[in-house]
Amino acid sequence: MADELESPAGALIAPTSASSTDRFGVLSRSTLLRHTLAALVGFGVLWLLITSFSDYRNSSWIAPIAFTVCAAAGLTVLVGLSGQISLGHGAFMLVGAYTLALVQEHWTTSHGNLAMIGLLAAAAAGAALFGALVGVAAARLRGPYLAGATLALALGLPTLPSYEKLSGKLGGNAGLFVSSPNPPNGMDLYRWQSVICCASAVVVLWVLANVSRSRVGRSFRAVRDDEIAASLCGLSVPRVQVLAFVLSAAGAGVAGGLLAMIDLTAGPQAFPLSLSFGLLAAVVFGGLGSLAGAIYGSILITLLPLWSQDITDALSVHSHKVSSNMPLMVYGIVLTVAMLAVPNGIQGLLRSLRLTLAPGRRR
Amino acid sequence: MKRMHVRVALGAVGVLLATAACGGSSSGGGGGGGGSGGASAPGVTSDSVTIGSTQPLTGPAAPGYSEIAPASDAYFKYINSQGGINGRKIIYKYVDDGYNPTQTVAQTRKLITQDKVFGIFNALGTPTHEKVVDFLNQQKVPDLFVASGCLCWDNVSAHPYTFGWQVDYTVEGKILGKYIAQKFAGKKIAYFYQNDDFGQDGVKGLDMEIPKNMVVSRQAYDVTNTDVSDQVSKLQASHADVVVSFSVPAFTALLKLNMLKVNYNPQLAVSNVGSDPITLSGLLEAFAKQAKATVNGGDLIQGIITDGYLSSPADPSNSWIQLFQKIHDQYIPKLPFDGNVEYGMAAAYTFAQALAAAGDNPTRDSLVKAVESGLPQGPGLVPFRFSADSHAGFTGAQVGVIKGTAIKLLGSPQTTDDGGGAVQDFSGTQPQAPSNGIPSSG
Amino acid sequence: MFRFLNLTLNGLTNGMIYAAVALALVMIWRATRIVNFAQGGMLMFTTFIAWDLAQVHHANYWVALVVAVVAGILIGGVAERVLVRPVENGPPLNAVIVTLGLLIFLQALAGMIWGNSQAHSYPPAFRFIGYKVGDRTLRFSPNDLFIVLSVLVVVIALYVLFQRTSLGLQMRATAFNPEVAGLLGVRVGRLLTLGWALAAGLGALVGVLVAGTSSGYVTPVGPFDALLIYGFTAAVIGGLDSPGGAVVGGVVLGLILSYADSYISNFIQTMYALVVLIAVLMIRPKGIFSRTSERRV
Amino acid sequence: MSALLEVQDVTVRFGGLTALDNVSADITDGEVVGIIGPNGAGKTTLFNVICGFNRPDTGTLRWQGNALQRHQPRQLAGLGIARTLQGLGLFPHLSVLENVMVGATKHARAWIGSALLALPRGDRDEQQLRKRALEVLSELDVADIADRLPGQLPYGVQKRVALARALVADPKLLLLDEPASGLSNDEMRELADLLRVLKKDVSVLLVEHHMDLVMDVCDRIVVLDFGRVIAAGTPAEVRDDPRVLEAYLGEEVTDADG
Repeated sequence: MADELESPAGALIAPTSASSTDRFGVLSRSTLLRHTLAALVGFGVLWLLITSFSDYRNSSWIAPIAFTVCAAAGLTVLVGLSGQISLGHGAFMLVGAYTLALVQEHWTTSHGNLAMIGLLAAAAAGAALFGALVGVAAARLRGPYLAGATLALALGLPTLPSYEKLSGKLGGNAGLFVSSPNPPNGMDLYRWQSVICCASAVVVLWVLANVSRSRVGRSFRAVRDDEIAASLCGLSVPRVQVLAFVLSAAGAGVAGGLLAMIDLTAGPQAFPLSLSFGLLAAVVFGGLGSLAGAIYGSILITLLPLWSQDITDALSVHSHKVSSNMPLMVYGIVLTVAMLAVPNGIQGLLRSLRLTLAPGRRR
Repeated sequence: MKRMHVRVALGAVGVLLATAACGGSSSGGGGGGGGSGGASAPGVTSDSVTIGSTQPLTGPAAPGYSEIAPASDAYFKYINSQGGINGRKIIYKYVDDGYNPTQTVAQTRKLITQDKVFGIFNALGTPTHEKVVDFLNQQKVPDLFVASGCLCWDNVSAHPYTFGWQVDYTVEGKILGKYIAQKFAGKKIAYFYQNDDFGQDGVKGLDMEIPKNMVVSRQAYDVTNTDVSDQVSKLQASHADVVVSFSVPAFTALLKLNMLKVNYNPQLAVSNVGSDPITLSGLLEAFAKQAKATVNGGDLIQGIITDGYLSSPADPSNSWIQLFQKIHDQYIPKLPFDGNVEYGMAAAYTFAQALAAAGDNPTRDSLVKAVESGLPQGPGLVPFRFSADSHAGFTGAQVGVIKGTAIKLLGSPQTTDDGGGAVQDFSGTQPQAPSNGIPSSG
Repeated sequence: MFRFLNLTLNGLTNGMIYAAVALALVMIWRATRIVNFAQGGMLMFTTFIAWDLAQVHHANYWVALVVAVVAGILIGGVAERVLVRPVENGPPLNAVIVTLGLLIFLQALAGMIWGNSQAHSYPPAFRFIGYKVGDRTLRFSPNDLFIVLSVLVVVIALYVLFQRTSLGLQMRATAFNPEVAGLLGVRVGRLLTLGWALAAGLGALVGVLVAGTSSGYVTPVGPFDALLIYGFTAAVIGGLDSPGGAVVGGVVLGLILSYADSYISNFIQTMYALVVLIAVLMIRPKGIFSRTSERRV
Repeated sequence: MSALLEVQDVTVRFGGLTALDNVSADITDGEVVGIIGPNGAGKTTLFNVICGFNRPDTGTLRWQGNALQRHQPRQLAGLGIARTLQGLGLFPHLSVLENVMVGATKHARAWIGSALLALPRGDRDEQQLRKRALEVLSELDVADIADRLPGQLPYGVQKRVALARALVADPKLLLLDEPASGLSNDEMRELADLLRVLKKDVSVLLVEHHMDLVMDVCDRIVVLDFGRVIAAGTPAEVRDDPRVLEAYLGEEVTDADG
């Protein structure tokens, strides 16, 4: 890849540094403590956010952002850290959603919130398994060939439920039903869904941050930078690449499960190519390889259509043709212009700002 | 496993790159959310009632069906110009879901939770609407006159707030099937249908009336694949004399084109949702020039057998058509005056009937009670089935044949149920439209 | 046997269309090392222009076709100059996102001008009723023959351009090594623009051809996106660097899809493309016609 | 004393071209062996065969007496063989310390679960790897640049980092591919000193163009030309061999190898 990956690690993945070891005592020595603390604080803030917004309008976007983060975080680890491209991450979300729906249909009797945790874990596991399969094939492919194969995957997989021999099990084009989680007393369903999505996002970020910070994350980056040197260092390049696919797919699987839980359905139409492209846009926007960037990017691609909708409404454009296409157009323009103006993503922009403001420090 | 996904939609083309980013909403009623101010129910103020709907204004189901909600809205505006129902104007807030269930869920939730609409009216599409039915019933929101012929809306115990409107596909299949079995006795018959519950419910009805040994081929299509040439080849190879199609308009057009291509000209019979002549001739227009000596797209669809439960839009002597034509010309002159526009206005009329019957201070429950106590026949050719035990809409339909750009109805309307009941002639007549075009209360 | 013949002819017609799209993608790949995801959007837009001329303004079929191709050439050239040039040497993913942005922009623009709610039909160039063989009618019409022949003519013309003219030589040199080509006095920038323009013009031709078949409709979002995927699959099967491979890949894909559609299931067409693609890539990770180079240590 | 690595009658062909023709060589504990020869003589191919990048068409490799068959490059570190690359092959976006820590992969003990859940065991493992890496960097006098990215460093320092990355795996045999190319005279002298120190712990197989260095540090030298061994022996023996002179005529100043 290219030079702007200079420090692929973002705010949540502090690069291994020899000198910073003892600055914060026990916190800096224990990744577990540090990441868990950050996760708890993050979830606390989100909880306050969810419960403090009084109206639906201001809080309905939290859940979509949260599940987008799950998928985008997985994708940024794959693309940014391990250097493998995927244009079809929606396919893994689809697998997650269908896994959740099928497990709920056949193996759970309780629809309680404990079951929800199990179902989301199943979604992650199902997608991870599928990710392993795809990863084995992907480890043989490079660049545009991998891009093409993943693209075809994202396009082909959603047609599978229509196949005569499977449509009985997978519900054809309309998909499968998913029953909703039970909110605790006094909480709206959408708020409770937001809580579940945010908790899942925090867990996914926690795991991926752990991985990125660990030897495994370093192996990803080593393989991305130079496969031959990495193999001479004793790393099995295909194994590392498959592992990246597995982790990344698991994140997307959780996202797909959450989407199914919000939509109360797992259907092929929820996973169009534009979803996969949107995820890719989110991670490139945010800055490749950075978990924080995945968060910024997810917020942007989720809110952008809403904002442009509001603007269109405010302008009270009378032509339906124009007003209904305005959000899409704004999305396309922002996507293009941002890539031309901020080629290294938000994380890259922040980094260069930091360098400008504090030229004395290297990182 | 329970599968209840009828595609009532017109799947013009592959849903390959859905406009996911386009959560476009359009307020047909001139904006304005639900008010408060002494209201007896959400969405109801002293001078207005706000209702919502999800519609395929874009995407694969949009062609034809995108006219329905503007037509309903035109009728509501007409009512409002006459002072509304019980002194309240009807504000109709219909939003685009792109025929994508994901969008339907999000948009419906927004209508209920954020816009606080009184009820949902004429939401279009089985695969889309079935994903929100549980939610709407949990929230005790009236879900009136779903725009789909799925049997599933009529489930009083599970969904006490949901009501169908149009005739269901199995009843339609039985009525079409009986006509074909009699008219074409001894001929070979084949089916062409959408591979979901829309097509399958229809085929179920056909099979109740057409003897199995007459059926020589059954070909299904998927809305994501516009190449149906292979199905047509198989139909041709079966030497069927009659092909019965449960398809949306775009696929009716594709079926016809591919038949022309291989010079296969059986008698076609098409269910109501896929046979609007104006939509079909528009879809076939460009091909007409290269198809022998014909001059316009309409020539390619002459003689297609179909059925309907509303009067033909091309019948200027009908009082309902006169009313709807007048409203069309005033409010939505740019849209073609076709079956979709008539559908939207007729459904809106039925809603006005229900609202009028719901009392001076309508509540969500009083609206439901009003429909359950039965509604007058209105613009339909046959009565409604509405009662405390049944939430199904029209009880039957009338067979017709496409002539020019209109459907010429044959014989008399027929009614039946979706089970083993016989198909019977309906002897009643269609009532006249009220002179002011507004249903009276009570 | 008649069925097999029909399927073969059907597959050949579709295959030529996939081949043309694949060729357009390969031309752009060779010029700028970018996969143009906006290809489908570009050809959708030019087809709408042609539709507007032919159906709304009743222009002659050939006038509409020429205008569409010229519009394609302009859109392609402008897109390269304005949007692609700044990201050509950047990270490859940025170029991907820019072409996706262009795709979305064109879809929205088409929706604004022509609306999203109607599927428009487009006139075929010639009779679309199949040829007669004895008392049977083939699923292959004069219009299908026109599609096959016009793609064939364009492929031959491009071959001549690339192999027999000095411009083609310069383009090949630029594709092979832009820096060296630049040192040799080739105006690299112009050739890249030309590569995009030609590819987009070819795409525009494909759009009009497809729109006039008995399974094509003109809509902002729809069958033209599937074309991109099939074209891309064909290009990858052939090896992205090989124009000949793209054509062979297109025809092979067209035939396989046609047979599988009929003999297996009509509902999972894109799955076949996926299976074919994966099968080819597992055996030849860089496509069938690429010259794989040993990795140097 | 038996040989650490034995190459016996290895032949490698690429298409019609014979890159190695019946080449035999060996190296024992504590030895520094140089492989020299003009461009295209097959030196790097020999390294690639040893590393498992290329398979010999005929002939065998033996490592500590056991035959090496179908071995993968990634298994080398486990066997005790480390190699530096001609183009350095440092990971450009990893800090110097991280580069060396990747080299220490074979010493890592923590399971993948430790990484996923950030178990203390993973942290301890990391501490150990870091300590080990820093030690090697200190030995090579480059510990002060542990936080820098390789691209920010002078070429000579990068070479040391590459060497550190190879050494941190505690190899028994070190394969150095042109370690002196691009170095100044001073740096080359430092390298020679370093090699003499290293030799106590590790055997070194060296492909190199700089005759001074080779003659200075090698115990034995193998000379390749057109894929064949044309001479082998001590530096003194090789220096006086007329075939070597002949092979090198007009080639001596070239710096690159194919």
